[in-house]
Amino acid sequence: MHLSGEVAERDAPPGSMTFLGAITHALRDALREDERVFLLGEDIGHFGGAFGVTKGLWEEFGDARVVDTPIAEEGFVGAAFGAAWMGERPVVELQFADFVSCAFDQIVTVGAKTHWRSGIALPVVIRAPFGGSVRGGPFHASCPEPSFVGVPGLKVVCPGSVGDAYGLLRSAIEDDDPVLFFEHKALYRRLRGEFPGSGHRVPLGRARVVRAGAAATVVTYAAGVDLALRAADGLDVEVLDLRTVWPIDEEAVLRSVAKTSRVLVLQEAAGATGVAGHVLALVARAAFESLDAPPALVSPPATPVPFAPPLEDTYLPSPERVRRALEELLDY
Amino acid sequence: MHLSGEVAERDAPPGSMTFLGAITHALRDALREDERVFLLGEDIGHFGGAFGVTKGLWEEFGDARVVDTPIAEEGFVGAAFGAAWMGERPVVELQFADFVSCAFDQIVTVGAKTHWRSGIALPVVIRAPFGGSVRGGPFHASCPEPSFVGVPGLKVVCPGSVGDAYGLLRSAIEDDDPVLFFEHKALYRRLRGEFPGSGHRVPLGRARVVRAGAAATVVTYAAGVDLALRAADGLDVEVLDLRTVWPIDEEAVLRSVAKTSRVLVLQEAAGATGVAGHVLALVARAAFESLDAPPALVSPPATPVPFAPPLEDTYLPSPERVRRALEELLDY
Amino acid sequence: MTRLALHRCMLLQRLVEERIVALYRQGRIAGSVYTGYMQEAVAAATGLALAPGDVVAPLNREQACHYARGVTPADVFRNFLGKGDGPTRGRDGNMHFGVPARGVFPLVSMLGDLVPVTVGAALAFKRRGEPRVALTYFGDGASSVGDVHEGLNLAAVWRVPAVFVVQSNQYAYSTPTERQMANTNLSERLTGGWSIPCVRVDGTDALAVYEVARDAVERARAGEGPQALEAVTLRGHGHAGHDAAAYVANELRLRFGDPIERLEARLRLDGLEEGELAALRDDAAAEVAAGLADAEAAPDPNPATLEDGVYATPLP
Amino acid sequence: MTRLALHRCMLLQRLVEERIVALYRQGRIAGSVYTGYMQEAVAAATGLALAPGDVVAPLNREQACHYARGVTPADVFRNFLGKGDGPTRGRDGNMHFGVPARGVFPLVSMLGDLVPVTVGAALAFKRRGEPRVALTYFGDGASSVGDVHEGLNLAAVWRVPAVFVVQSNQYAYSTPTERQMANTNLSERLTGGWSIPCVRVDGTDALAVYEVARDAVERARAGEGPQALEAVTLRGHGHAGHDAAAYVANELRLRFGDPIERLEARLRLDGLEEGELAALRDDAAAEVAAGLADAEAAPDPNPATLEDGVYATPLP
Ligand SMILES: Cc1ncc(C[n+]2csc(CCOP(=O)(O)OP(=O)(O)O)c2C)c(N)n1
Ligand SMILES: Cc1ncc(C[n+]2csc(CCOP(=O)(O)OP(=O)(O)O)c2C)c(N)n1
Ligand SMILES: [Mg+2]
Ligand SMILES: [Mg+2]
Repeated sequence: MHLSGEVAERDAPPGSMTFLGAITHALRDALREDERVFLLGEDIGHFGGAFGVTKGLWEEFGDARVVDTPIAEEGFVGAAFGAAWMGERPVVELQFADFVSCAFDQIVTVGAKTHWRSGIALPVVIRAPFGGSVRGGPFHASCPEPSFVGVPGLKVVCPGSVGDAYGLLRSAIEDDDPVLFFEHKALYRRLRGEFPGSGHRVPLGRARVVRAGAAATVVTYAAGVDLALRAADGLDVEVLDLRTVWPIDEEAVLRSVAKTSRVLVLQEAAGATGVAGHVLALVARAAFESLDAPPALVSPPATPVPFAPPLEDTYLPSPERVRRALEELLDY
Repeated sequence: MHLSGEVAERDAPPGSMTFLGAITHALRDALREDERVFLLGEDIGHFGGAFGVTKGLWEEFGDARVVDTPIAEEGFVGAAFGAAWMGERPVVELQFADFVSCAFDQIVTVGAKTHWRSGIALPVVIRAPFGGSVRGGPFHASCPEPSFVGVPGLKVVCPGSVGDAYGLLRSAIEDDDPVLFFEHKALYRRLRGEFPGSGHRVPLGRARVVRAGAAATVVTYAAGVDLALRAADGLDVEVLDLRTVWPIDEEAVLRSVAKTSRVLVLQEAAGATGVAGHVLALVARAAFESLDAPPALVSPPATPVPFAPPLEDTYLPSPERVRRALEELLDY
Repeated sequence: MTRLALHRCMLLQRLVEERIVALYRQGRIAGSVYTGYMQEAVAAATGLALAPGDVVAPLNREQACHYARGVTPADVFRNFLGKGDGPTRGRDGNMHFGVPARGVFPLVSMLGDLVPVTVGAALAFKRRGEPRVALTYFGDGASSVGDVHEGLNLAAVWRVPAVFVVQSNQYAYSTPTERQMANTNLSERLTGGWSIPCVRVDGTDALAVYEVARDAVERARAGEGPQALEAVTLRGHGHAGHDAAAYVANELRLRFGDPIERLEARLRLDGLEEGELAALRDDAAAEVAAGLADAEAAPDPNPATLEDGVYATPLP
Repeated sequence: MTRLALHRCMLLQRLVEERIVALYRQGRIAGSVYTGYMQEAVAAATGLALAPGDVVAPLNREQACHYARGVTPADVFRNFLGKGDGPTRGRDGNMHFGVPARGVFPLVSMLGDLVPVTVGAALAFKRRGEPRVALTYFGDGASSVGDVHEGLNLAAVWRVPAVFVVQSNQYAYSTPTERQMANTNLSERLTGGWSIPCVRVDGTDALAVYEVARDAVERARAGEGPQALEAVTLRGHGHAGHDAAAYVANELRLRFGDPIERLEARLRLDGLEEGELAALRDDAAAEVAAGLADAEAAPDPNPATLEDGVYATPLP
């Protein structure tokens, strides 16, 4: 524990840790502290993963703890559940979150239902880089979290800051349930922050007020947090980072909306899927009387993610679009 | 066409056609009228399918049009897309809708994205019996439509009446897009009605006011329609059957809510997933000013579908629960 | 010893399933029921080939495997009857259950899913250097599922101590094996396609299956990588309670004998007296009757507990 | 004739990919780029083995197959550059496109997905009694995917006119074949596991691949069921533009020659003069240059059209 903290600080002087680096650190610390933790995924060993998240881990922990897999998402996700049944704590990497469609059945069938049916806990974390702005197109830039938001038995986590990337991943690995951990690709090397220390944990299921405000609430997560902060600049707007997008921290949403009476949901998943539908349904039902304006939504249109820059830039919510929506909301 | 109409009427005297029979008829008529139509699925041939929906079709149309498949949902759904690429109009049966998780990737990847990416139309219908009340438990009674509601490129249809079962299926087969067609198992033999005639078509994407009312709107679909009608007995409540649950007929929802100012969403899918989230998000954003009460939701809790009768009966929305929710909504 | 254990497990499956079919016909069991009638030898022999620390993921046709692991007829009845203190507490029905304390993973309906899960359990054993084995089953029909391929390939390339039992019972629901695959000899296919040694064995011969299974388990345990066996049988009943299986050709029925009668003939050759055999049958019948009585007296599940345990760690 | 066509398609792939890598390095192509460097013979030969009415679903490494089907360098550049009049109208990038009018299905990234799709196209041909063939590719790495198994099994049991080309190029991204499967001889596995006849061929020998591919296509067309070939090559570049492939052992690099040089040596033996060869190269280079100029002049996509075509029949 001490060691990992020291090494972490040596590797990454304060303030200079990237979002990606925080994830690497969380994996390294978890591997050091808990024998039951091991990593599974395509090209995560000597190659260090498609995005380099596991760089250096194979060298430190070897073949038995950093396991390169064949291309078989159903297979190795299923194997992770089997190992978890035996008391291990596997952390799976999907090369791109888009490929979670290939492991969908194991996740919603074995992963989601086993504890409820049998009492067998399946502590598996499935990490996956998601989201757009890297010109990934329809198969390398999507936001698949709506497929899992609402599924009983699963937890879905989408960190939006460097500290949370570390603290949420540590908590996810220590959690006894299957956790989908989506890492926004655009944050990997762009977001920088302090290394929070290897004792840092962020509880699952708890949203965070990133910026307090009284006139409106933006409910968002992942890359939306930074976007919301930029869009809200100079406005009296509260930004709530859900962090865990399923189950949703309903209390935090309602608390903020009770204060501000106006709410905008911002997400990179298309339309009203996933978080948007759940949060809007929640505020409509439970905060109806306290709302001074119809809830607003900023999210991409219902299309796959387009590749070409002029298309993707139109598709993705921009600070300007969020700003306009906020101004409309405040002016209502 | 004439022939099939005659046979249909001979087979099923007016008023005595079941929901299941209407589906069989729709398949038979489509097979007769269009050479490009063929059926694919497990045990749909000489055996007639797990629920008997395809009984008699193999005898009439033979091996080349009613194709028994190995157990390979990704495989035969993918094959259906390939055949559709070549201009065929395959209709796939999944033995239980629950197993759509096994074909998920082909559906959301190949099925949903191909036309937008390339202009190749993939006219495939995927039929699947879904829903509870038959003591099917976690793997044979679920409502998987939320996995597809919101997915650009897919259409999702859930008939709630005998006439619609026929008319929507015919339209789905004639439609040029991939359509998921979920048939509620509880309706198969319970619902009876007139055979609408083989020329009958129900347009996709259009909801239907099943019962007019002025004091509140119930938005529902599939087995919810009958449930809502029973619960609303004697109340001045409008029942709107969405029929196509994705894309949602937003205009019809807003029209009804504008009239009644009160809305309850009733679904058998858990929590606020799928239709509930989308419809509540819609009314919250677009009908905010016209609402006289917070929108209400009746749906099962966020658990898998339980097997034992005392559990399943608690899990599923009952007429009493819907009635209570309606009374609260009206009293607000 | 083993022979008597085989006999007991097979007989329990036969008798419990007889009761279950009767209860289903009387409407006292909801949902569907599946039996492993005529496949009891495979289930019993493979279950008994395992050591106590091994783990297993059986399917519908392998009730005897549960008995081999120490699960009781009362447990089985409680699950079929949806009782509140059964293995799934009424949350799932029929053979859709496991018994974690006995190393039995709960059946998952999606065919093929348990193959990767079993491989993962075996991977854990290998990682930790534990001399344990994980075993699972799949049907001839289920062999077409992608997860089976992915799981077998992982097992082979990782050389984990997993054993796969292929239940070649001629049908998947109504579909005969020839309509599911080009070459119906699955042991050839497992060897040729996945490099997993697979021995084909007459699944109505409990002793033969036991020999082959014990060898496979011991080779896997010894670090020789994944092993398989293909047990050739005929599914004795329809696919499920409602299916009369009219589609099964009579000549097929004639080709497969009753595995229990076959084992009893062997026990007689071993010197077991008719009276001793009758006593074994009486014991099993008594255990089944007591189990059913137990289960019938068990409480129904409490609907107020429905949402408990969705998560191992519920969020605040 | 065929030899010249092979040469042209291979050369186009080589030259277009060279330009593309350069453009990518200059930051003028967004996203990622993949090449089929050193695998051009497989792509060209299998593409040319098809008849005009046949259909094909190529992947990233098979650009020459597009040329064999009549797709132009300008089409390819337009897609890489995300142009509004390219095959995907800027909606997808790099080789992630098809050209429906040329019987080319758009690449889908999820490895394995195109195998069942191709089987379905072949099923349509069989149903209608049309003498047409559907062909697709999968990598040694992708052979582990469940969809590949499901698709191969369907093809075999349905005996459809499908041809599968296995690209055994030693790696899946950074992972060598030995870490993906126990037996790396995929032709043995296809034959033994799926009963699909599979011929192993040196993938740097365009003429040999062409012979084998033409045989496979004609056997499939003649109703002999699905056929396969395994082309053994080495992926010449890294997995994608950003991957230097430092992990590839040098001795592997030495084992595989350049397929274009090999074909040119053969053309020389056939009597082609140096000047004639140079002219062929000049023609290809001119076609590539013109294609790029064309593509660069093409319009960007119009964001207002983003939502068009999500559905073939939009709902009211
Ligand atoms: C993925 C999936 N598809 C379909 C089904 C429905 N189903 C249940 S059992 C069965 C037949 C299984 O055949 P086989 O594997 O041969 O096992 P057997 O019933 O003969 O023991 C089918 C199609 C399922 N459970 N899972
Ligand atoms: C289902 C799936 N998982 C992972 C990936 C990411 N990925 C793209 S290409 C590739 C390697 C493919 O290897 P192989 O099939 O051997 O083809 P090659 O690149 O060698 O031509 C991987 C892992 C993917 N596209 N699809
Ligand atoms: Mg079988
Ligand atoms: Mg490869």
